[in-house]
Amino acid sequence: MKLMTRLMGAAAIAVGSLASTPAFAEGGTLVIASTQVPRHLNGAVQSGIATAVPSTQIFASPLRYDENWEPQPYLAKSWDISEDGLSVTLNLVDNATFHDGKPVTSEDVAFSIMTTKENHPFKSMFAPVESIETPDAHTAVIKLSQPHPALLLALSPALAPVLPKHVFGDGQDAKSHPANSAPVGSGPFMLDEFKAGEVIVLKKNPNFFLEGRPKLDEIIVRIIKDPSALLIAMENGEADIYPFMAGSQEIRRLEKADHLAITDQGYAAVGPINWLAFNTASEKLKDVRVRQAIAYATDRDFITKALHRGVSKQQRSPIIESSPFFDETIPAYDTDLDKAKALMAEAGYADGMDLTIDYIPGPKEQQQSVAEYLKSQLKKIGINLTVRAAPDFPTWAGRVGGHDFELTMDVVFNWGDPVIGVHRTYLSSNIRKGVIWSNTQQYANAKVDELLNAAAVEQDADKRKALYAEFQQIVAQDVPIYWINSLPYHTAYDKKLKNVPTGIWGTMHPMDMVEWSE
Amino acid sequence: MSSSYLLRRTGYGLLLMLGVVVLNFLLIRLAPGDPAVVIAGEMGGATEEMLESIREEYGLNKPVLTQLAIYVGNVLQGNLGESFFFNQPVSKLIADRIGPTILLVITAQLMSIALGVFLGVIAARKPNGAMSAFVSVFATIGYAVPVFWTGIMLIILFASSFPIFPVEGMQSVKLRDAAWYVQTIDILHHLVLPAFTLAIIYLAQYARLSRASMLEVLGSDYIRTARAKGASEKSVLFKHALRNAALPILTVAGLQFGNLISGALLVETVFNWPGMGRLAFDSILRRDYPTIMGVLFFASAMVVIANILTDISYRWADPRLRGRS
Amino acid sequence: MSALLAIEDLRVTFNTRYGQVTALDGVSLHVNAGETLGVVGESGCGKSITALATMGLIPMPPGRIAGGSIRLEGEELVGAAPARMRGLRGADIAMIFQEPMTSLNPVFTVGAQIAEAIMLHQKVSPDQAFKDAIALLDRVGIPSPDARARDYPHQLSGGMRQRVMIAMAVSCRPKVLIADEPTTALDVTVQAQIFDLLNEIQRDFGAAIILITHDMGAISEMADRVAVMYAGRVIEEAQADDVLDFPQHPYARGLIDCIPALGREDHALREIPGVVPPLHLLGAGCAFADRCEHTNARCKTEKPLLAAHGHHPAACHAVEEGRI
Amino acid sequence: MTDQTTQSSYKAESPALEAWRMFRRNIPALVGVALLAVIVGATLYGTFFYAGDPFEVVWAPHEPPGVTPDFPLGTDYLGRNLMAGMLTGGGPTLTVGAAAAAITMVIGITLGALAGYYGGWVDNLLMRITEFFQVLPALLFAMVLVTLFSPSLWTIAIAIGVVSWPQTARLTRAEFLKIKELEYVTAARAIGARNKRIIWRVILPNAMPPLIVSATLTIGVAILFEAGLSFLGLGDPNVMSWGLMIGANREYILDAWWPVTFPGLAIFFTVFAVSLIGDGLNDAFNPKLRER
Repeated sequence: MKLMTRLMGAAAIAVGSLASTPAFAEGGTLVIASTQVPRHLNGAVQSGIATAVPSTQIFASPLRYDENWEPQPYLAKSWDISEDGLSVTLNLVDNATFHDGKPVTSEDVAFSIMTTKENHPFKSMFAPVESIETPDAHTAVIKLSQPHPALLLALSPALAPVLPKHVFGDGQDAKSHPANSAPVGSGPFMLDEFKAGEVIVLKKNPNFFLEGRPKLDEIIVRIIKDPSALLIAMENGEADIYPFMAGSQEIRRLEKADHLAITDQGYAAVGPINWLAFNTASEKLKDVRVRQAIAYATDRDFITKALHRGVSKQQRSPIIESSPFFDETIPAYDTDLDKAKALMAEAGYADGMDLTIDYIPGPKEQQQSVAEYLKSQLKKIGINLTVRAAPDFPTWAGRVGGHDFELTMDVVFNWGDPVIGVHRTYLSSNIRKGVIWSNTQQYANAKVDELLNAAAVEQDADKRKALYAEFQQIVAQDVPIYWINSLPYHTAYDKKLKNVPTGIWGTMHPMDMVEWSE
Repeated sequence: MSSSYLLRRTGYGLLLMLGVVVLNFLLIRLAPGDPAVVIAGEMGGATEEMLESIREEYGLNKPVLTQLAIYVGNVLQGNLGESFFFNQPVSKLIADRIGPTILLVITAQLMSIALGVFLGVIAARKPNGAMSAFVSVFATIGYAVPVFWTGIMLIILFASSFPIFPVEGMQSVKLRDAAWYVQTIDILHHLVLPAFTLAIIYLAQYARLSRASMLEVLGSDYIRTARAKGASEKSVLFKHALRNAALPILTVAGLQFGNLISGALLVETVFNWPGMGRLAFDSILRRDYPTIMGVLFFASAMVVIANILTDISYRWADPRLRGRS
Repeated sequence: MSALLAIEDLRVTFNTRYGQVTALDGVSLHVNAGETLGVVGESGCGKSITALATMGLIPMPPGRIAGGSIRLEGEELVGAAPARMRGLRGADIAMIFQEPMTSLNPVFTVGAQIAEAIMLHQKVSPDQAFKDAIALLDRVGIPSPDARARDYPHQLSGGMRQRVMIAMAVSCRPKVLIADEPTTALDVTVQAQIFDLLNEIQRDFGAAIILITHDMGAISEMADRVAVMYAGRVIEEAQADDVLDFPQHPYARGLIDCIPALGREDHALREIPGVVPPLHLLGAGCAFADRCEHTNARCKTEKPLLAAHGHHPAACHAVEEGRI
Repeated sequence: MTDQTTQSSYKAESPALEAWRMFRRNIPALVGVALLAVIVGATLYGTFFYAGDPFEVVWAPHEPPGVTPDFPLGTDYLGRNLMAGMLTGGGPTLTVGAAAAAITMVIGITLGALAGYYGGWVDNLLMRITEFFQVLPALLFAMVLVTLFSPSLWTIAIAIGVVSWPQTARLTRAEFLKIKELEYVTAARAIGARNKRIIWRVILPNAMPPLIVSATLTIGVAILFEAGLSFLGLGDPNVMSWGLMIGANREYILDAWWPVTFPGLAIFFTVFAVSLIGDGLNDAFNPKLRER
């Protein structure tokens, strides 16, 4: 035993000294820590941050965005929108090649957008796209059935990866194409190794079409599902950057590490909202007064300050408060237990009622904790709340998607434009049983439908904003959902890193400018 | 030992495996829930058409028995199917992870047997001595401590107070381009805590068992014969007695292998060890049925192989069994 | 003439859960070169303990040699260094055990086990030792010794195994050979063969043999001199013929009467009533008193000492008092 | 020592009495009994002296132990009272342990008895089934069962029972094989007793000593099992158990050691007590070991 310890100690010293001498040359390696497990690496057919982070490194896209929501050239060096808003022309760079050496052409762009339209769960993203014309190898013209102001944002790296048609266009189903796990793209990094659920190794693309980029030699995404193990890895320098960190303990702990910096920038387009959803079709909850009563009883302040230890921000609206479409005048439902009790009595539940609450299995602090908190809080207005835990995501998704729930805690992302991430929750046309993150609340309001449909095609930014403002007022009144807070996403990173991506898409954005300062 | 015995044993093992496959399949397919919804949910939500195409693609719209026949046929050809979650064949997922699991399990097994037997032999020399008492107490403690809790306590201890051993993962990713010996040392370094955590339960049991077994053997006539020959105490203990005392230890080691895999599942989870146990755990939570079935299949196969190896070594160790079947 | 092996006033005690018991209570024995000493008694009388004490194999604890001496050619063995005892065991004093079935290590070949005994005391190569082992197997009358040497104990019959044990015991030409009930576990026909073998061995090697047995028949066949033991004491000692023909102690008489005499009309065996008392229940008097038909008050309170009262030495008040 | 082989004729006692006498003198076993009594007592009656809802958020999260007198063991990540959790968390753990052990024993003894008694094809068939279940990695299989049929105390107990019975079956079979050859079984058969009676009334009572020991140890194993499942998040989330406490607080071990440490110690001491008792019973029933 003693000998063993000594041997291992010696080995530790050997390894330690090896690790402390910079093992990397010029460009160096960036290790990204992640708790999220990607199914595969193709963002064209899979939503979610787990896929988007590596996918945006591997695949380039027509446009990219800066931190002010302004589109920037990427594979498209310029773009035009026709007067009527029904056609968008992309002029592609002519020096872009895929990792296998084949050139990127308008054919690939057209193929990619149509593939995404057909296979990506976000149906509204490219729904108005009727066809894509390719007059020449470096021009693609997107033809729309109606004006679609969200289109430009949908051409971001996170949502519109450009796939090589010669690889993905072989007739196999894109959703389960083998190349999804061995992708070939035109982005700054190429896949070197993908050990599903463990590690993704990306190597610098030496033929990247943007001169002098990327700066790094290698990006490694390490999946560490256990938060404490991940924190240790960050503290030990085993990992250099940890995006999408939402736990208050994690944030508070890594803030103390001398070599790390913490930022909450880089999540504007994600728009992650933590909310309490009501099954508005259920007998007890179809009365808006009950929903309002629960809203008045719920103390956002306690949740964000006490439960989340001040790291998360309150969220009053279906549209994330950092979005330009957010309406500040929306009613906040400041905590008022008397009013809540009065509403309950008005609705005929003066003697209280029994309800159940579900929550997505995952980060406890945002979901389970709030559910547990509501259990003790709603008791005060006579609601006897039973927490119905699900052991796993599929169980929860089955219940909520199947409309078999009363209340549920949920986290839903805005995904940049409301058309992509907001409409799906409130349009009555999107009440689709069995589909998670559709309008599972079964909320139907003709006026809301009308406003959202108008906003989807409105090209004038101010008018569009006004439509969304009215929408927000109505849903806040109807409370099919009570929005609680935005997820306190933070990024912890090594202070020696330069140009850490803090744009609207954060790390779901090509990291071709990130470099080590040494 | 005859090769026909080995053949029969292997054939029987394969039959057991087939049983495992059938049982798993039926169990999982009879459970409530629609796998297509599960798959669609993982993709981020889906429409009815998508569900339909998923059912079509994974053959979920066929009758269960047909699915079973197809599955068994595929397994016989070495195809464990596609994961519902990952866009990869189950066999690749397992291939990526079986190495680390075997490394962990075998290391823990060897560690616990070597240390446990050593302690047990020492203790057996003086059945009423301090070492003997220690082994008894230690064995009971080792048996009673939940393995995941030991792991957590070690993490608390080694994470910040004594950061001499890594507490998560199997390798430093930054060393993945280093020379092979650096990587080997790195892996061994990462192996210490998980292997020790897993070993400690069994270490205690082997210590207790080998103490009892040695005491039994030391009282036997042939040990007296060895002493009467003038053999030294060391030779009596480690040559004459241990060879015989090893027989029950071997039996237990074989039987323990299944438990060891169960323990590895917990240890892998605690230490973020990239093995099959964690894959199993994650797959269960994701309802990734093909992967669950694949892992169960491989885990059972490991037990079957371990049992066959135990049988063989048992026959090697005990000449009385040779030539018998 | 000083004896080859002389045991004097040997006391061995054991700690048990009933407290300390005295297993050997002042045992004195001796044996000369080329002589065979028979030690008889029922099981539990201390014969085997005496043998083990001589070998230095009393398990300590719980056993303890509380007094007395054992001398081999004048060298004191009680309290000798363990290394010295190891050097003597198997070389100068060897032992054959009662149970040939269990006395051989089941996981090694018999050849290897004999060879080990040789190598422990002689500087020979493993190959040579194995060859010697085969020669010994041949010597003890095992057919095709070459093949048998490679067999494991379980492949051999009981008689064969006892021959192996003998081969192992004599492998280093011991001066004293202790045979502890060497034939008890064997068939009658095999018993005779083993005794013949022991006699031959003694002739060839000139060893002194201590034959421990409860079988008076074996004594009559083998022994030159006999010591009768009961409850940890020697109660009668004399030339074999004397004991067999004129047993003094009532216990010895009982033992002789137990021999089924050939050609005798009544085949009914006589038995000694009762059993040997547990050692922890021994009182102050004669240990045999409870089973003896000649017991009087003195027998119950005073231990008789070994002394020549009649024909030859015996430890019995009744003999001393001339009551029998 | 051979010198003591005759002791039985001098001192005769009934085996049960003898075993009890041995057990009574076994200090570790008595320690185990005392420890278990304390734990069971605290679980059953602890809430009389210290009332509290283990699920209720009552205080700031991660209050260290010993700071606030109301919450002597501190609070967990939600600010729930750990003392309340400790006192109520033992119930489900012990219940599942006992229930799972009972299920294990019922399945194991029934199959083992039938196999051992009837032999032949019955034995063959049952032993093949037993081997089959021994090949399945127990925890993994239990996890699958629990998730597929949604976690509750019952499914957990059943799952543990379903994966643990093979050892008991083997043990029972071995005992039956041994005992059925003994004279009193032959005698029972000779007077015309039916198989059913011979199995359950004649052989089983005589096979009980090792089975009792095994049952005791099975309780310990089942408790560890329940803890493992809860730790992985597969326990019943609506029932506070020690395993659940460890699993729920595991993420925060770097910041707070106490919410994990206390329930772990509780599990440890429970299983420790149970196995001390098991060892004691084993020594008491097994005369061969008495001298040691």
